[in-house]
Amino acid sequence: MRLVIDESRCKGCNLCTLVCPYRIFKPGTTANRRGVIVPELDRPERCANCRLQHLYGRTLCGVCQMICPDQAISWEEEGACEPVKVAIEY
Amino acid sequence: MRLVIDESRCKGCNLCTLVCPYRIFKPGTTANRRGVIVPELDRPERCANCRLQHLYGRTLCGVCQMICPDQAISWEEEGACEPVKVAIEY
Amino acid sequence: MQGNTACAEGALAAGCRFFGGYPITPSTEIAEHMALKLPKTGGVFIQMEDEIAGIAAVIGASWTGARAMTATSGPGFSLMMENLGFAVMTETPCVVVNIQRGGPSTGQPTMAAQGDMLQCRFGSHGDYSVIALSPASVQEMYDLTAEAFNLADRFRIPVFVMADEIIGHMREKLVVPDTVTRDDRIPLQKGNLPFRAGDSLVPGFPAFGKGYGVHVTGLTHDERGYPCATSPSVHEDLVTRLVNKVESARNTIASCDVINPDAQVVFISYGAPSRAVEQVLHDIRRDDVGHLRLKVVWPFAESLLSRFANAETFIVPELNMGQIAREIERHTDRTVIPVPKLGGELHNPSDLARLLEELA
Amino acid sequence: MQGNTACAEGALAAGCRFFGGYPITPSTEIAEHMALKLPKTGGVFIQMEDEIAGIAAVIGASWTGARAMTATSGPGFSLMMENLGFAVMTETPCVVVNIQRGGPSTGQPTMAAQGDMLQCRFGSHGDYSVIALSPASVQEMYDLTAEAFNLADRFRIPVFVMADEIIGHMREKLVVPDTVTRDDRIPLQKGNLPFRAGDSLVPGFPAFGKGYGVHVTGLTHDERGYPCATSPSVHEDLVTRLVNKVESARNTIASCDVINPDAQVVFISYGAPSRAVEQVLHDIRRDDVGHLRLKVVWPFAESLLSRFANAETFIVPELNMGQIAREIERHTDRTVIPVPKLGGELHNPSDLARLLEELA
Amino acid sequence: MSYDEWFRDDRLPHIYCAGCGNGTVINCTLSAVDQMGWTKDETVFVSGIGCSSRAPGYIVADSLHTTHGRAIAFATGIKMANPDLRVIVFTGDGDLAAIGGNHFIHACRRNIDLTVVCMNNMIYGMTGGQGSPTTPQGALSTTTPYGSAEAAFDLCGLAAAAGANYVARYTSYHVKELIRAVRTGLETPGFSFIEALVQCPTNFGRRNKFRQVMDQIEFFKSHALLVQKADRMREEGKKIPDDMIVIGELARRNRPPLGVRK
Amino acid sequence: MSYDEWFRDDRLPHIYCAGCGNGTVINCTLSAVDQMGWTKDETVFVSGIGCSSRAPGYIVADSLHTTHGRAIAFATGIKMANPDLRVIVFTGDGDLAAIGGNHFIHACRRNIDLTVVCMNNMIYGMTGGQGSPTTPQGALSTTTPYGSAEAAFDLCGLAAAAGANYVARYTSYHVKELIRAVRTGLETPGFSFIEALVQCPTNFGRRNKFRQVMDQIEFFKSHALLVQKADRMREEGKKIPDDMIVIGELARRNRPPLGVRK
Amino acid sequence: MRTEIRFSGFGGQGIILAAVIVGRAAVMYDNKYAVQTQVYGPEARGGASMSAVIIDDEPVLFPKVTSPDIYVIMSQEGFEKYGVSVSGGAIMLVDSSLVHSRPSCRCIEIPATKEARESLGRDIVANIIMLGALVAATGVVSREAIEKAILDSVPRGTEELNLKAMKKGFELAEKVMHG
Amino acid sequence: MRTEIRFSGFGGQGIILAAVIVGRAAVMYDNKYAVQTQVYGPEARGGASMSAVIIDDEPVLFPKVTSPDIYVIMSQEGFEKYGVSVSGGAIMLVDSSLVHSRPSCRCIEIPATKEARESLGRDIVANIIMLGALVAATGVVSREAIEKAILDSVPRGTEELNLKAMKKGFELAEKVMHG
Ligand SMILES: Cc1ncc(C[n+]2csc(CCOP(=O)(O)OP(=O)(O)O)c2C)c(N)n1
Ligand SMILES: Cc1ncc(C[n+]2csc(CCOP(=O)(O)OP(=O)(O)O)c2C)c(N)n1
Ligand code: SF4
Ligand code: SF4
Ligand code: SF4
Ligand code: SF4
Ligand code: SF4
Ligand code: SF4
Ligand SMILES: [Mg+2]
Ligand SMILES: [Mg+2]
Repeated sequence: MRLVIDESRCKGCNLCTLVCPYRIFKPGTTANRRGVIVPELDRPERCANCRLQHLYGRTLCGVCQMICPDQAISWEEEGACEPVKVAIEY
Repeated sequence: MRLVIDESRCKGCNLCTLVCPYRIFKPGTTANRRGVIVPELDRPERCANCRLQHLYGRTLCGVCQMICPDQAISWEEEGACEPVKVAIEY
Repeated sequence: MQGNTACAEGALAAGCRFFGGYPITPSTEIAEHMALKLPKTGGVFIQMEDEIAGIAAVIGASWTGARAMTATSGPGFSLMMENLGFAVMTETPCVVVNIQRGGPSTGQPTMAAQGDMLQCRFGSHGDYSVIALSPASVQEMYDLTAEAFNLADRFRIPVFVMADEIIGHMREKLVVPDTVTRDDRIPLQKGNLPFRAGDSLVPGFPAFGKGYGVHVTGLTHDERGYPCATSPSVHEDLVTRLVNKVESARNTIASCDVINPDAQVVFISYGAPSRAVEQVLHDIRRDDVGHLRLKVVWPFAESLLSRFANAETFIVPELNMGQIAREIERHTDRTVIPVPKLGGELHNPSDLARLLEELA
Repeated sequence: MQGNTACAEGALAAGCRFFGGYPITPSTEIAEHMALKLPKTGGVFIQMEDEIAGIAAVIGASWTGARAMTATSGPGFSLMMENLGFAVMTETPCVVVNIQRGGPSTGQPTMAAQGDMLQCRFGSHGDYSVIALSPASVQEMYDLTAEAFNLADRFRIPVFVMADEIIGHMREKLVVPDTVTRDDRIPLQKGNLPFRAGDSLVPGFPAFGKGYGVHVTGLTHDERGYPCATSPSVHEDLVTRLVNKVESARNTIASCDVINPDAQVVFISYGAPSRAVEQVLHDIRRDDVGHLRLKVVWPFAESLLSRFANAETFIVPELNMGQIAREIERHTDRTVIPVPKLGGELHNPSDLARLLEELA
Repeated sequence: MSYDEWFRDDRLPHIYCAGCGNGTVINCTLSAVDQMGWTKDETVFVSGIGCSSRAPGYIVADSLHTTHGRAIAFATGIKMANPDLRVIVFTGDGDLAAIGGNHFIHACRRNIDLTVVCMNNMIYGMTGGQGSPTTPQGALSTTTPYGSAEAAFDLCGLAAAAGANYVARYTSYHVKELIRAVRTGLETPGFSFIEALVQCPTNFGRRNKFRQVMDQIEFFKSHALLVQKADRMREEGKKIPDDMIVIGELARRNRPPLGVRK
Repeated sequence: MSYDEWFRDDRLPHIYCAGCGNGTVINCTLSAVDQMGWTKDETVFVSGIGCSSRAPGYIVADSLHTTHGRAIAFATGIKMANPDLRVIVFTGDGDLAAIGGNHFIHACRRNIDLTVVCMNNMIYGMTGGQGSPTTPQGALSTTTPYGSAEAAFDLCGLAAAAGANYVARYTSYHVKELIRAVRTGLETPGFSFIEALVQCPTNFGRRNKFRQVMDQIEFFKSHALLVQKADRMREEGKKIPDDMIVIGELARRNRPPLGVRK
Repeated sequence: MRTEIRFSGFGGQGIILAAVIVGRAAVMYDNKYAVQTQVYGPEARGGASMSAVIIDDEPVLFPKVTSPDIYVIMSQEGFEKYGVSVSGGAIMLVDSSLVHSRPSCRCIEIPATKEARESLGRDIVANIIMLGALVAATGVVSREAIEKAILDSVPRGTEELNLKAMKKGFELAEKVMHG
Repeated sequence: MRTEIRFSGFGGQGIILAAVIVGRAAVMYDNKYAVQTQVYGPEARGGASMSAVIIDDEPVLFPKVTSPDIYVIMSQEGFEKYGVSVSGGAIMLVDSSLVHSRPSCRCIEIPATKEARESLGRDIVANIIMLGALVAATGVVSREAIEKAILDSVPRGTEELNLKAMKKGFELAEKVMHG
């Protein structure tokens, strides 16, 4: 699975940056053509769901998706991620 | 003081007969011209208020007056009642 | 049978399966009768916390596909105005009975009036049209209430049964017909847009729970039902259609009795005062005096006036200050004589007869 | 200054000391401005739980003798209908501002309309009359709101300021007059019956807390104010007086601009569309085209029509489907051309000019 | 003024049915007002629509008999516009808790300085006996011909949860207690709510096994349970039978009030 | 159906401001509905008017976007007429508790089988930031320019006092808990009430010292107090600071419900 | 022939039921037309209640009673409010146990309440006695019709009592009429 | 002479304030007439916001903008929604940092947001830069008037910053106009 932010929906509130235990979302820097500064993804392959969805067959963690008020976060099929070592970054 | 029932107001509900500690009110027997059977008074001089109002300068007991839904019970001035011996009749 | 009971029976016969309401004199017997009978027909009676909730529940029930109604009188009717506009905007079929009493305000709760005839037409904000029936007998309380459901379903609109305390409370003979014709709402064809209408101007009905996934809103909406509240043209098209679906059908919706079409002097009446006029006509037996008795008051079909080709004068006795007379004045250049009556009593036939004499 | 702010300022200048209301687009700025300013003038602003409570609180406040008002738009206005009837029946002075938006129902919350003009006249149950003003500029939002309080006090009646989103939201120059004329309610003379009226048909006002011991009820009441809900004559007398105190004064209440009284073609307008008509007249500079601009819409003074002795055609542009045009049709045998407009935009001056050309 | 001077002599007898409890509650309320020494020039009575709401029409003070359910909203306007006035609201269970429920809870929340006396007869009396939000589950009325299927409100619980400063319940049998409760309500700044259960022989009693006026009064007498006792029972884990009426002071606190006399 | 299939793709992005908490609550609610395995053919969403009440318009199921404050009354009609439908109400603090307060308490009393999700942003968002019945005392809004003088409702307390079977409160920060609470609400027969405190950066945050969206979320995070802990504190006689938000399940019981699926 | 009957008494006497029963008798069992109306309202509670019925061979057009042909008066207040303006040609039945005044028209005195209490043991059936008397004295509906209509309208278990009352009414009226 | 100006951008840019300030300048300090209007509604939130002002020497009769003489466009969406139908004779000022498209009429490019951020350190004053540019480029109101109106309208403490922004706008426009 691949984590994606739908640029046409994201309004740049940065709530995702607050909740991901892996700090995968970083505040973006430049506005898109709608004037929105979409967050950037930092090594999204670390995401629990990217790694484990295929194993459990359901959404794991998913906190970013749930809190995203704009339904902008989702995962695209692309096969399981390579296993990466992750550490929770508080 | 003299206890009176205003016949033009009384609707004959008999609540007064329920509450007087001296059982001064007795259910009446004949209808008046409005079709109402007004209670009868049994030795009203026994009434606490008749006896004691002059002493205390305020309404005493007064439960019958308060519960009478039709504002039909009141006291007329006529000087203090003769002191009579009373016993609460339950 | 009492008029109010007949009204409830008419609704039950028409298949009404939901009543949501709030008691108010002089309409309460309708609710009471529904409370008694609906549970036995598998229907639902619910007494809501007020009239606003009553009509809201009725509209909600209607979206499940049920025939639904409420009954009230002036003060409750006033409270329903906002949600009646919602019913118009969302094209929700429902029947609202108003047993009119003396207003304004609390007024005369137990006396008859026809003071809400313009309110039922104009009482909610914005432009719209509705259908209003006016029964003049216990029999018509039954018949017209049943018919109200058909009109509501056909036009997807609130239909009012605008009776009054006299007709609601009086008892007279009711002949219960063997069957009551049903003209149910047409379901939306799958694949069609839920608010796109064909020639009838009335779109098919997408009842909840049938997989339509329809969004229904009181905001100005496009044909998909989606809010679109800033487009002038979407609003204009929508509101124009909502009005036209009723107004353009006014001659087919119209229902009336016509007596002595060649008359020079014509009474126009609806509801209880019709009974006084009928008495006058019965007593005087003159064929130069006619009578147009409206069973449908709104939409007002002005073509009915031309059924009296020789009419010189229209006399309009109403239990109000001349509400329908105002409408008649718009459509004719003949003399219109309103005969307003306030206070709860019916026009006396002899007073109306005297008026005729004075005219002559 | 914004129209809504000017409205609030006009109220404050007229001595309004109580505002009870509930926010609704596009009227909210009035409440907001009152919330800011009233506490500073020793007045009271209270946001109630809904519009029903808003108008109720206003009526309550008025009975303490205070000048009181509320402001709303269509949906809130619909909810006020019952209590507005109560205000009429109890002869309670108060001012209700309606910044009209597109209806029916939630409709177009942010777009202009004049769809509630008949509702303000007929929206509550029963027969009654009211006064309704229609400002066409920010200046008039101030002036007419202030005047509304005078009319409310003089006639002891709810007075409506029926503006629209355009006038309410636009900003233009406001000249604040040095003083605002006050024409306060006349107190009841002690010893007089509280609901007995003299020639003016308006009884003196027995404010609460002054020892009158007055009973005020929305039931039909006698001149003492006591309920008397089954007497036809008491009801008839009361309601007739309530209507006549306004209707018989309609020519003195009337206020309008008359341009080119000799014209053959006459525009009749009120509120925002007046601005389009003024533009047309400014652009075409023809003296055979006249303009009657109503500042007072209700009571409708039909005598104003006869100020245009040569009029052959009345053109009535409204932001609705022809609500006041209906009223005009009742009173004239000249051609009446309604120019309805729905959707929130003003009539385009060039469209009106084209209409004139087509007529010629 | 003395107690009986508060009545409008020229309007008595009132329209209530024989044995109706409303009259008793008027007596108790006026007695409390009289005890406060308030004058008719400063006291205003407000009501909605219903038998109960006819009460102000029998009182000599200024009074506003409003629309169904809205009494408290009107009273709020009066009190806010002139906090010097003493404002008392008479209402019924239908008026207060059916159509008027929202104004009720909001006035509690605002804790506005009103005293609201509710004559709860558990029925719509005026309109002929339809179920109300306080009609007990299972009870008969013209709109619950098969017994009410809905739960009844605990009006006092609602008032307390919504924020009222003073809340008490008694019945028309408990006249002395009722006077005291109303009086405490009048004394308390902020919102005071006094619920008085009353008999409606015509429309409630008759349909619900209280054949005589007295039967319902006897019921009130025998089924009243003082709140202190009820609390003790609850603590002891005892169940309070459904048909008991918990009476007494149910809330008394000192939250900041709105609209008090300066 | 899977979670994201519940959205009306063709209507997104929605009209909410950047960072508005309403979107989060929609996510959590749909997630709970999806967990229940309900289909769009049996599920109906109802709402009133307000930003929050726009929610149903973004969901593929049948939905009724009604008049301000009346959602629950409409929903009552739907549910009573067809108890087979699953009916969920989205509402705001103004819609539910200001104009709609009466329908709210009556639905609780009837204990009708609805699940009501209230997005409480403590303000009227849609109309531009006027005070609501849940605006905290002292907070600024366009109609309380000097700080709100009125007390706020405890919506959950009100629901419980009025009779609801299930009552819970969380915030838009507590997404997992919120999903669980909504799910429990959906499972519970009778009336379920879930209050979700949400940030309204545009109209509440901005005026009340939450300059950024995150500030208010951080506040929710740091000021949430689990009900169990709050109870313990109360038992220990500790005062719970006024600005703490008590979260958790606040009532769960089994009173007889109305309108349940047969 | 249109016949207008007005009933009046105080609340609880069954004034409305009496009118309903007569109307029912006419429509259901005598194959006539009838309209029944009554006065509503809280004001009617304490004071006098009134109901009316119009019976006709043709459909009843105007549904309100304007000048009653027959009065049935069961209380003094009822007499004062609704019976005082009686026209000369009318007939009035009064419950002589409760009504003290007498009209200017022909008057039939029926001690209905007294008889109800004394011979039947229940005040409540006084109205049915009056009904019986009404039918016997005026023939507005047939005896069979009124009997059936009474049976339709009274609570189960009280049929016997009510028929007795009706017959008592027949008797009392006959006594007055024929001496 | 009637001049119609339309502003558009996204929410938060101060599009409405800009129009209000111009209107104020005209009415209060240039002794002209003006009417300011705007688009309301939740739909306007996410997307493009629009406001307008009409300035005239005589009273403004028709209050709505029908064919603007001047456009001030501050976002691409604003351009697409409100700027695309521009007539040939109009002038358009665009915030060239945010608007990619260009109109068919005369166009003045002002990098307002860029300048606001880079030289003034606050995005928020981009609208005031545009105002300055508007006045310098078109003279719809006088420089004194716009200065006073700006001072009337901005929060206390930000006067300095806003005047700087205004002057920056003057400069940028002059640069474009005169080379
Ligand atoms: C808007 C409106 N709806 C309904 C009514 C009819 N109505 C009058 S009183 C009443 C019920 C009153 O019940 P309650 O408040 O309990 O008073 P009670 O008569 O029992 O004392 C109703 C429904 C009305 N007057 N106005
Ligand atoms: C009868 C009526 N009154 C007022 C309004 C205006 N109005 C629309 S939304 C709203 C407030 C909504 O507040 P809330 O429910 O808290 O929703 P939010 O926008 O905060 O999510 C108001 C007052 C209306 N639409 N209808
Ligand atoms: S939470 Fe969603 S809308 Fe907000 S910044 Fe992240 S992706 Fe964008
Ligand atoms: S699902 Fe969890 S781990 Fe993955 S990006 Fe979202 S918050 Fe981070
Ligand atoms: S309580 Fe009053 S009304 Fe009742 S019987 Fe006694 S005196 Fe009469
Ligand atoms: S005052 Fe007391 S003692 Fe006297 S009669 Fe009344 S109840 Fe009896
Ligand atoms: S109906 Fe009930 S509440 Fe009303 S007056 Fe009669 S007994 Fe009292
Ligand atoms: S105004 Fe507030 S509640 Fe409404 S969408 Fe914006 S942030 Fe959300
Ligand atoms: Mg009651
Ligand atoms: Mg909110």
